[in-house]
Amino acid sequence: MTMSEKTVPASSGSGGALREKRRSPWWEVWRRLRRNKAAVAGMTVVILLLFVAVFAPLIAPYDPNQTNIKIRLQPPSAEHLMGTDNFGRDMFSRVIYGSRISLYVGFIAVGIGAVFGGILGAVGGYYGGRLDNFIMRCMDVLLAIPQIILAIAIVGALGTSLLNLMIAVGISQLPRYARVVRASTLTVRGQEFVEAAKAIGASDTRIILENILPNCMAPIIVQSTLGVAQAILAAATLSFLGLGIQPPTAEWGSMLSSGRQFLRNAPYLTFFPGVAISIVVLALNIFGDGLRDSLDPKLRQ
Amino acid sequence: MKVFRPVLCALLLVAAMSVPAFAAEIRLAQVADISSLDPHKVSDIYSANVIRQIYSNLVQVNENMEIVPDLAESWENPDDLTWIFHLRKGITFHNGEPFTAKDVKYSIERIRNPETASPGATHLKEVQSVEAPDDYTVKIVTKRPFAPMLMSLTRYETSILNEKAVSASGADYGSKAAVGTGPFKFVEWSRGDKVTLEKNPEYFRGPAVLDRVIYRGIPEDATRLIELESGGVDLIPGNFPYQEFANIEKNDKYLTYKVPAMSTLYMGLNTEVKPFGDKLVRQAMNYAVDKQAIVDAVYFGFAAPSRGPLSPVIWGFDPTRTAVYPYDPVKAKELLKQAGYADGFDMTIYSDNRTERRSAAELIQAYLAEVGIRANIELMEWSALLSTSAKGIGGAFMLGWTGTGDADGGMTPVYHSANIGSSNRFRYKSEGIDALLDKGTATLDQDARKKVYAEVQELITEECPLVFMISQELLGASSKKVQGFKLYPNMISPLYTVTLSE
Amino acid sequence: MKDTLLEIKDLNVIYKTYEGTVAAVNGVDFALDRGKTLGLVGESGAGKTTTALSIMGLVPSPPGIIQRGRVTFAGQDLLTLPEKDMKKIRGNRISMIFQDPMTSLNPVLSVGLQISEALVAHQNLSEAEAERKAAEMLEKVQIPGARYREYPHEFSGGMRQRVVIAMALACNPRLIIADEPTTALDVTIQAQVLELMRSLKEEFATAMIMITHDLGVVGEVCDDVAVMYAGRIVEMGSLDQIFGNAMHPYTLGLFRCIPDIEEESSTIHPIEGLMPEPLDLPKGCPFHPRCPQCMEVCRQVVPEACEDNGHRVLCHLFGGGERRA
Amino acid sequence: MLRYFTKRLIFLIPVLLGVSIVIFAIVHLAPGDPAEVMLGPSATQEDIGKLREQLGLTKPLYVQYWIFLTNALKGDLGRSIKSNAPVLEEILERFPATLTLASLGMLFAITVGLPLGVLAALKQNTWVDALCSFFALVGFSIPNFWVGLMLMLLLSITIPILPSSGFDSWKNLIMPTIVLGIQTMAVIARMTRSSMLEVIRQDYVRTARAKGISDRLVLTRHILTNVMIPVVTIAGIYFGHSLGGVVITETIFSIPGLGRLIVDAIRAQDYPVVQGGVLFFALCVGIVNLLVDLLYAVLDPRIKAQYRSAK
Repeated sequence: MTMSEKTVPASSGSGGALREKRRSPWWEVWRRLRRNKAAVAGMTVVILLLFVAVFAPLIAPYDPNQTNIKIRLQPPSAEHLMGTDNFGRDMFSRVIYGSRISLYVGFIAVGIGAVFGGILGAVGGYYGGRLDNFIMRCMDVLLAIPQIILAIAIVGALGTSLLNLMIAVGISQLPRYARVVRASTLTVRGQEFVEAAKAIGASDTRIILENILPNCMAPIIVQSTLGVAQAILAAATLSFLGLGIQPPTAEWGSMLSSGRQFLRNAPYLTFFPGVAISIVVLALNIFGDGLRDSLDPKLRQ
Repeated sequence: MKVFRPVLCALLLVAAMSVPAFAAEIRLAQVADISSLDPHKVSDIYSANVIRQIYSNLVQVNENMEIVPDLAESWENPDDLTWIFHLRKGITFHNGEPFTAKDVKYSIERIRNPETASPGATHLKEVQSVEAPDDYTVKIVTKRPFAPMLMSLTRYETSILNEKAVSASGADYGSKAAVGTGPFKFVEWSRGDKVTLEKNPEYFRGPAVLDRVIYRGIPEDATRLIELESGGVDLIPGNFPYQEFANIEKNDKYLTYKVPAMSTLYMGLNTEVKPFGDKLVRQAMNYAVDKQAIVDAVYFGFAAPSRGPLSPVIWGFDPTRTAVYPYDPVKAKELLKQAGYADGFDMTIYSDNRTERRSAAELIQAYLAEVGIRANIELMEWSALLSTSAKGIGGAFMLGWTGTGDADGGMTPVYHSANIGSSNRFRYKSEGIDALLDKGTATLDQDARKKVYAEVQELITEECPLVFMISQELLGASSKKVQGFKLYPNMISPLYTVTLSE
Repeated sequence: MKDTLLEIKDLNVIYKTYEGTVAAVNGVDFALDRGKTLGLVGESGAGKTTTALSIMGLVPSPPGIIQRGRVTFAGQDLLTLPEKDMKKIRGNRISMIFQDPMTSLNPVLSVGLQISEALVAHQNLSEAEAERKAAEMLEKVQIPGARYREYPHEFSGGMRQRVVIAMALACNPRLIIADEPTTALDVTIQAQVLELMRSLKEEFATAMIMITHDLGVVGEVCDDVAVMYAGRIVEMGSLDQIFGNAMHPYTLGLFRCIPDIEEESSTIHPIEGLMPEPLDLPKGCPFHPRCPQCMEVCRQVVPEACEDNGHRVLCHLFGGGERRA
Repeated sequence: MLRYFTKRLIFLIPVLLGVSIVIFAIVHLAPGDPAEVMLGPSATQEDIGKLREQLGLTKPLYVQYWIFLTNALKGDLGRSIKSNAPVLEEILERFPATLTLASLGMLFAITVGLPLGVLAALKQNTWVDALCSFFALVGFSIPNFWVGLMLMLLLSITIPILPSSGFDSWKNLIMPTIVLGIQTMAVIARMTRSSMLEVIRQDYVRTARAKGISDRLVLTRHILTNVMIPVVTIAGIYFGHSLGGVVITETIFSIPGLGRLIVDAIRAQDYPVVQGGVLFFALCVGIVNLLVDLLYAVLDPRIKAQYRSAK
């Protein structure tokens, strides 16, 4: 829609922009986001999923870990919407509960990646020079190892656990946050308010925390939203390979993995968890795209 | 035939594939590719299966796990420590070298040489010396009377190699060359994919019927089956997916094979961890788990609840035994109460991600919960599980034991206190059990020996440093054209007698 | 009848955007004779470029829609012409020079190729012939033909604009539309390029529409002048009429913006305020919020054009009929 | 230019060194060791100790690393603990399969993704665009192992027309190619679309249109050449990704490739294979990046000029 920007003066510099200035920039982002139908749909699904995850015990018709081998491997029916697995556990309940793990893993892993990557990027970008060089070389090293293999090796070394899974995914995502934050830091670093803060003798830590980081928020938020989607995918991949999730925890990747042996006779065991993963990741990606466009109208297409 | 590079090559292959296949070629699917064809350096069943086709041993087992002659025509025990083997004459290795007693001496010494680091060295650790008085006689002297000697010599780890062949290939022996006296010769191994063998026309019992044998490694259960259905493979010699077996048994397009396996599955308890030091607790746990449920849910009926520490096909199993610790949650609770754990306790079950072990762990967890025992499951890599449990794991662990086919190999490594720190992962010491196991090892009279083992089996069942589970069945399937295949309980099935019909 | 090359009647172009509909061109009329030069003057956003793109048939769509009007070029109505035929006119009989030479050349193609492709498309030349002709064109704009194979980044700004001119002239068009051809250039280079354009225009006997916001440029090269504001031509006439007798308050304002080099004080008198938001045009005359001579009627009623001897003005100050907005 | 690339190659050395340290540390951090794995569950502590010594696992870690490094520099990556074969040989034996897969996956990604992105951009804001964009987003969001299983369900079980495992014929390659390429396809489609939209608005495209040349020429000569630059970047990055993604594909379809080799080795704690394999991967990623840079120079004369002037 911005095709017209070159030929028609957009709101920049005109009265309209002046009017908007009174409102906070976040309100402006929200206003733009609201108008993006796809992003709103994505956001709705994400919120719905959060809701499902929080209220899983109320929504799930059965205890997800209740085994009953008498009713094992039943195809979907009115009683068991998604059938039952090889222990007679209700797949629907397990898929519902699985949303908890997936979202949890996604957010924590991204938290780990964003916090540590962010710190490294901010420090590197702020101080520059050799330290920066060293940090970025380290990131290059991490980037040179294919993500999945790095994560598998890390889980292999630390042992199989949910926490280690999140650490592995977080570490393998580190470089991208470091890069994003570093780039923003570099642009912010030279600006007047940073110079001013330095002049009044603010400590470096304080400048980074109070002046620099808030100005890097937009790219971090966008990167994180998309990062959560990818972290969920990565975590599902690892648990599909049998790393990370302890049974009988209902987690989509490991449900897929154990359903795989029944692919021929009970394909619904692999079908539904896969659909669930796809929907979450899709919703997060759509939402992330919309958020990016809203935060940076120049990127809008 | 390796097709890697360009798509062009793939097109050529289509042409190549329309050419009729080898006269009598059989393709087998195992769970994994082999790791090496040097028998003295492997410890995995998939390599063992291929090794069995290439090499011979002094003695071998038949499908009933009875000892039969192989390279040795006959043997005798002049005293309790000495074994004399009389070898067949006129046998040649695949490289043309004649087979003599020197090869036996070389092989046994190679296994025992620490530099070889042979996983099979443990089977021959009682050997004092090995002599070749003439070309066709071998004399082995043991340190103490060692009854399981013959069974040890049937193991794939004690296959007979040719020194010239080994030294000719150096470090590549086992990957680029493998020379034995068996019915099939090594052709090539495409690593990670498949290994190809061809008929040895010089085989001392006469050439096999099959011209060519290909073993492939296909890790996925479903995939292995799909390959059988689509004709990509002809035979799955064991490791047939349990959940699919009932279906394929009904399907008359396939032949199926089913034998009780030598192996068992159990949940071991580290008796140094509280409260597993308490026999009452251990017995309670044994009563708490419905083994039949595991048989049904994990093995889809193709297993049987354990009848003690040994699988019924192991030599020395006491056939009067019945299933141990029937499911009795009431009794379990009572025992727990007696032990002072009326409210149960918290524990951890360690397992690897292998479907059967993980699934069993999940079920056990559910059953233990019913008597108030709160169990966590922690998955680890197979290697980590082996190593941590040997050193003393922080709870219970899912493991199985296959042994050698002999009661000694089935129990001594696991229950004898001399093996604490390695294969006695329960870290359990019982002087009674130790004494009986020692006696069994040293009793060469087989009937007397059986009686000793009957006693140990009962004692171990009573002491139960583990939660007994099941002994499974081995399942296999093939297309109809495969004839004469017999599935062996040790899962190492010879293909010598197999034929293909149209 | 005069020798009219191009005639535009009641051209209306709108852009349909997310935020609403923008009337970019709002009833523009003008005509251009063969070989003559028309200066199209106004601030950015006045609708000059859209007018030019309408002639070229290049109004981006979506979001642009030509609602109404006629563009007659050498007797053909370009707006109803099928795209296939329009392609034969574009770059051949009408060509366009865009504002920024830095961005109007494709960075990954050699300049020679960019000149010759029009020749290949329109004159049925073989690649080799086109190449020779293109090198010739380069020489015409005072660039050695040997630099045919070089890429845009290897040229300076002024040279690139000369390449663009060579491109526009390659097929010897009847009409050149130059959209602020010198704005992005240094002042000294501006003069050179302008001089080059003027001489080439003479040599090729081409008509030209010179879009600019710089009245100085208009004074140097144009025969006629049209002043645009908010999508309308608010005043139009010959160079003399406009420069000698500007009538519209906006035109007068524009003239006050030119820094007078001779006057020492060199005070600039910019027109107060900004162009109205195109989405949100004020009622009445769109210029009235900024007009120093604004009357009550201006706030209510859109003025109609009144014409005198080819000098046309759109303002309530100068009579004419009235129309309710 | 040669100088620039030599310099880039030299820069690869510290990265590889870093990779070797990281992976060495990770591998040796894991509990258990190869001696235990090799000897199996029945081994005695004594046997394990002996083997450990023999494998050099009792030496201090830094000594072990030094030995590994100095040998690696000589081109000797050691021997696999599991199969006793030279690691380099194992890698080279497996690599062609992985490279074939990764290349085919990329080919698929480009041949589908590029037209999809172009179409979406040309029909911007229409239902065609919405469909293409949604399709790309879906491709980007579904787990590829699931795609693999569903394809297998459909094409090997329900309508059995394709083999589900092995690496013998072109038929074996179809499903793995799709599985491996689908995410890259989606990324390329998205990148192409946004890059197209950016380029379409460039003045030089308008200039080209104003010349009256055919739409096809505008698209291929003026737009796509410029679109390709960011697309090549992303394709390069994702080629590295695919090299990692083969782990999944190779597992599902039982293909004897490098990814599975490394994963199996991680699980069996076959240190030399893990170290060698990861190092090899890193080298591949480095070389691919270099090739991408080289491709830039072909696509963009400005970048070529930069390389030339770079010392």
